[in-house]
Amino acid sequence: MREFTLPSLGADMDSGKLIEWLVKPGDVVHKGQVVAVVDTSKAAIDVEIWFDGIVGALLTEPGERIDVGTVMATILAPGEEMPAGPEEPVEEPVGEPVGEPTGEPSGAGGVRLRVSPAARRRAAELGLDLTGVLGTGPGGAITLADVDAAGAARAAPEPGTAAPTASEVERLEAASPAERPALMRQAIAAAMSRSKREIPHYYLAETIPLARAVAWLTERNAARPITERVLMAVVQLKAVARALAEVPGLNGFFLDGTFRPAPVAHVGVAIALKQAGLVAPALHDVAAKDLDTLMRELTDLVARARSWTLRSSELSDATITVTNLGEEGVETVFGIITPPQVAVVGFGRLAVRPFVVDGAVAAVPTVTASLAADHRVTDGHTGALFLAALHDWLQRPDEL
Amino acid sequence: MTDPVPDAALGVRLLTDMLRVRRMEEKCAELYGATKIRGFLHLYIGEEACAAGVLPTLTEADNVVATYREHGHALLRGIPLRAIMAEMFGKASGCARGRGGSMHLFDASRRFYGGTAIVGSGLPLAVGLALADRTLRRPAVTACFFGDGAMAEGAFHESANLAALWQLPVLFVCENNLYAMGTALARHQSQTELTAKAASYNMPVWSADGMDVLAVHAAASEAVASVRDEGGPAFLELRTYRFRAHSMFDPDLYREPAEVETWKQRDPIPGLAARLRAAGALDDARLAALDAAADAEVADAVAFAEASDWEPVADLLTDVVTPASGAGTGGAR
Amino acid sequence: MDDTELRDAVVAELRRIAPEVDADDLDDRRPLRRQVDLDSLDWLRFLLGLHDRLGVEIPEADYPQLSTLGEVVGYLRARL
Amino acid sequence: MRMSYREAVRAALHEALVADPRVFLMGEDVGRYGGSYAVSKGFYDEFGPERIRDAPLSELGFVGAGVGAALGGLRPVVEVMTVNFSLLALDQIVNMAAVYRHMSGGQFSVPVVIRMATGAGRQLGAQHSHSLENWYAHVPGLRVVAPATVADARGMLPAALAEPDPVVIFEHVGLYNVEEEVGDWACDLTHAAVRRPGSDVSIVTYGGSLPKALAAAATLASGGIDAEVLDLRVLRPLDREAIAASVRRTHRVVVVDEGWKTGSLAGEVVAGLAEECLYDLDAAPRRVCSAEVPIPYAKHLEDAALPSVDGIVAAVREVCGA
Repeated sequence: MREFTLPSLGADMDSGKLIEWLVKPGDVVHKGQVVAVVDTSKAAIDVEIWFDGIVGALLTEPGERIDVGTVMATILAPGEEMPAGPEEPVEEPVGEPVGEPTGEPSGAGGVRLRVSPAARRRAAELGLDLTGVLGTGPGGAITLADVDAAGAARAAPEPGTAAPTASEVERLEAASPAERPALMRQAIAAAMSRSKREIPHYYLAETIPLARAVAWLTERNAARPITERVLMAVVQLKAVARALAEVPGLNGFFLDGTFRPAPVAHVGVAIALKQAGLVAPALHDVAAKDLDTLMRELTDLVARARSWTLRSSELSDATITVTNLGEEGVETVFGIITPPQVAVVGFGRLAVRPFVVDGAVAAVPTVTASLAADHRVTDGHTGALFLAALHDWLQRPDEL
Repeated sequence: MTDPVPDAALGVRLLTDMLRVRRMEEKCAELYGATKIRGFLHLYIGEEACAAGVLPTLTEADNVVATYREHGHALLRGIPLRAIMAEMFGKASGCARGRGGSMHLFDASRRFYGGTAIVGSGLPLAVGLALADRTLRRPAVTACFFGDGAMAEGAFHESANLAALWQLPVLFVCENNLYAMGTALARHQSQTELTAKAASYNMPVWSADGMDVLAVHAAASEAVASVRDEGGPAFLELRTYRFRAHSMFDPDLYREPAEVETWKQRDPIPGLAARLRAAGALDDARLAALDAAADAEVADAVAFAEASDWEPVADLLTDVVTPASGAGTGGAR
Repeated sequence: MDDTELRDAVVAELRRIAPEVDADDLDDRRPLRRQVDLDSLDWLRFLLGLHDRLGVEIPEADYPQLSTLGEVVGYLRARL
Repeated sequence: MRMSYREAVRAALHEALVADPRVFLMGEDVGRYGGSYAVSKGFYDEFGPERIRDAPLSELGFVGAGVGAALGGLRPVVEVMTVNFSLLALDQIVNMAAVYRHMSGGQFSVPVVIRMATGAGRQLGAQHSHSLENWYAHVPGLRVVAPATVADARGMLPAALAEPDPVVIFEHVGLYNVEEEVGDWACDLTHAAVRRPGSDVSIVTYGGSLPKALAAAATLASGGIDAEVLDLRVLRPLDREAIAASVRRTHRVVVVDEGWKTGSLAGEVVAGLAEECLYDLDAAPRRVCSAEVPIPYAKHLEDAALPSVDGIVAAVREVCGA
């Protein structure tokens, strides 16, 4: 389905008033055909459509004044069915468009999902809503395997990665606390199996000195009340986002056999759900937010993750995932990518270790940052550039 | 003025046959109008002497292959009128269980192989039947009826060639009624002497007046004897005429009414009746009795057809292939 | 607020972060984060909760003094 | 024992001629010439002109004679040089042999066996290379089979001669020189056969395309796709259960058919699956057929017009989303 929006019919035109529609739902329209007449305050102007299709719904009434860019009608591709349900997005308002408009994650706004018949039947058997499920089949169709994965994951995402779909979270939320661990486990199993099956991972790691960052953060926190203190994890998240801005090849989705870079980094944060597995909801546009905002949002995110009140957009928007197992004393994380993301960044334990500084061994707080990335999209060189950028940013915490 | 009748008993028998066919078909035309009979209905009225003259020259062991204008051949080959009429009604009691209709009458027990409605298609079939008889050393003749129209088909030429080449016992009977549907002989044949075409394949040929059943009988007897004795095929042309249109769909615009009237003067039934009267072999009472018997046979058949059941739709797919076929000699390999 | 009530308040705040915690199973003398599986964010949220509930400011530099449940209660007691 | 497809057909014919005096072979140059594909070489001397009957160039006539001879009690094996020539006899096969049983209300069966060469690959051009099996497979009353293995070449003829109804056997010209080990060749004319079991996708094919499908499956296996290859064997009546069963296992299907796609058997297979197995399909089915062009003479063009191993591999990868 495509949208027919009010075009700008002159450099000074910001809005227009619809005088009349020249087509009705069900009409076949062709590129170049005049479909509406709009009053631009200068004149009544014929508005052409620029692609072929079948008129779905007319969303603007004659007499209505609308801004340029307003969706006036939906245009269906030949053979595409009219949306069955209401056009209104249900549930939570989605802050940002879900992924790229590739038809997947599918289901937004009543668009007919591209689902294989077998997958459709399996979904019905499982009582699964496929909205938001990523399709891996021909043309991005949701396949049997995708449904099985989603069905298993109807509760959960991934260790260090997998973003569960909105419907999966709903399932989990609906499930009793006693049921959640098993459901979550299934979900993680399915998503991680798929990742390991489909994604050729490569792994890089680098030990990064954090003397400067630790000192800077300690000093910063000491001056602030507990409500305004920032964790090193937030510093790391921000550094990841800044590094991604320099090395964008690791930030985005691999869909339909091609990498689609994301314009900004929505960083998925792996959050352990105690006995019930883990989720990796997104902090949106991390690079654009200051550390205090990020700290607030992270605190909120963790609280809501633990109380099963995440928003669906938070679960499908992450363009990369960061997992931090340093708390548990882990040295290095070898992450598994959450499809369709193409990378996962891991942080190990922050500890004072012997480290060579200016030709001499010194006791320095360090962390091992690791990267697991999709070799279909990038090569080790890109990954190395990213870790180098991450290293640099962590030496300049004040600029984060 | 009439020709004498050499064999009065045969004459009466052939007259009776022609009457039975005539009465049957007149009823068919009526029932067609009453929508009891549907589809194509090709009437033989006027041509009865052909079937009536040829069929008595055959034995039960011989084969008959006919055309879609075959009601008379079917009846005179011995298929009960009840079964024929029921078939035209489309009833389960028909001689093809309602699967054939007017154009496709069959009777395996009487070696009556149809009833085929692709002009010329019966000719290769007849050659094959004769080939089987020859191979199995059965002394049978296969009589294959067809019209002048079929002589323009490749099937005639291929079949005549094969039958003569392989010396097969086929009697090719061309009922030349002067029209291939609506196209007159001179407009569809470069050589209107049809016997010349057949003769070119090196087979003996006969030509007889198809409006004179006794002449037909005499010529057919000779031709059949030739096939039986010599082993190879023979060709018999019967010059005849149909009084009615090609089929019930035919407005008959291509013939002058006067031409039809002229031929009706040569109607084989009253013609033979007059000769039999002249020979003292038939009187009014006998003729009326024959007529009444024919009418009664028809009435009985119509009542039978009316009372018969339809084939259950559940049996639609029966007899497409033999049940339980495909078993072969083992499993899928 | 006596020590028991204070301990109850601390445990209640802990349970808000980690609902699976059974107060009776907690050993007041063992390190809390070993017993309850709290990460640094959980820990911060726990301290934030105590701050909100009890109005006690806890400088980051004091975190090492707050290893066990007993230490937390004692620390708070001293500042209430 | 190891034998070629040609030798298998020949052995089957020889056995039938020896075993049953009603059996005879008829066709153009089957006798003195030895058969255009040398299948009946030497038979004329062994069985004589009545059993090995050279026919004039009269496809309509001699195929019709075969139909009549079958009605008359013989067991004719009629050889038509290629499927293209069989069009001259279409009337006798479609209008006569196929309908006689039904049109006569079950009185007449026509136990004729009609063999014809089919298919391209020998640079024989546009009048000797087509695959019109689907024309015959369309017709109720016929049984249409396509031996794709040497064992089936050996077994299908005796099975066909055991049939009470007309059987049309299509022998792909590209198979005559194929040699295989043949054990028990006894077979039915009912079931399709899984030639290679697999779990990821079903490649449904028949006749001359079977070796291509198997080669494609081998290539795919090295790429991690486990393809099942189903040989239809019998094109009418189709073994729809076997097709459905395979697709229910694999959820994906590619049909390989040397006929043209439009109105093809491949289309029939896919349509049947759409009716019976829609909710088992995990991807839209694909058909690999001949290009919609009369088969050209030049080798590179002929190759380009026909289903290829690479084309099958690509189609399978597509439906597998790989």
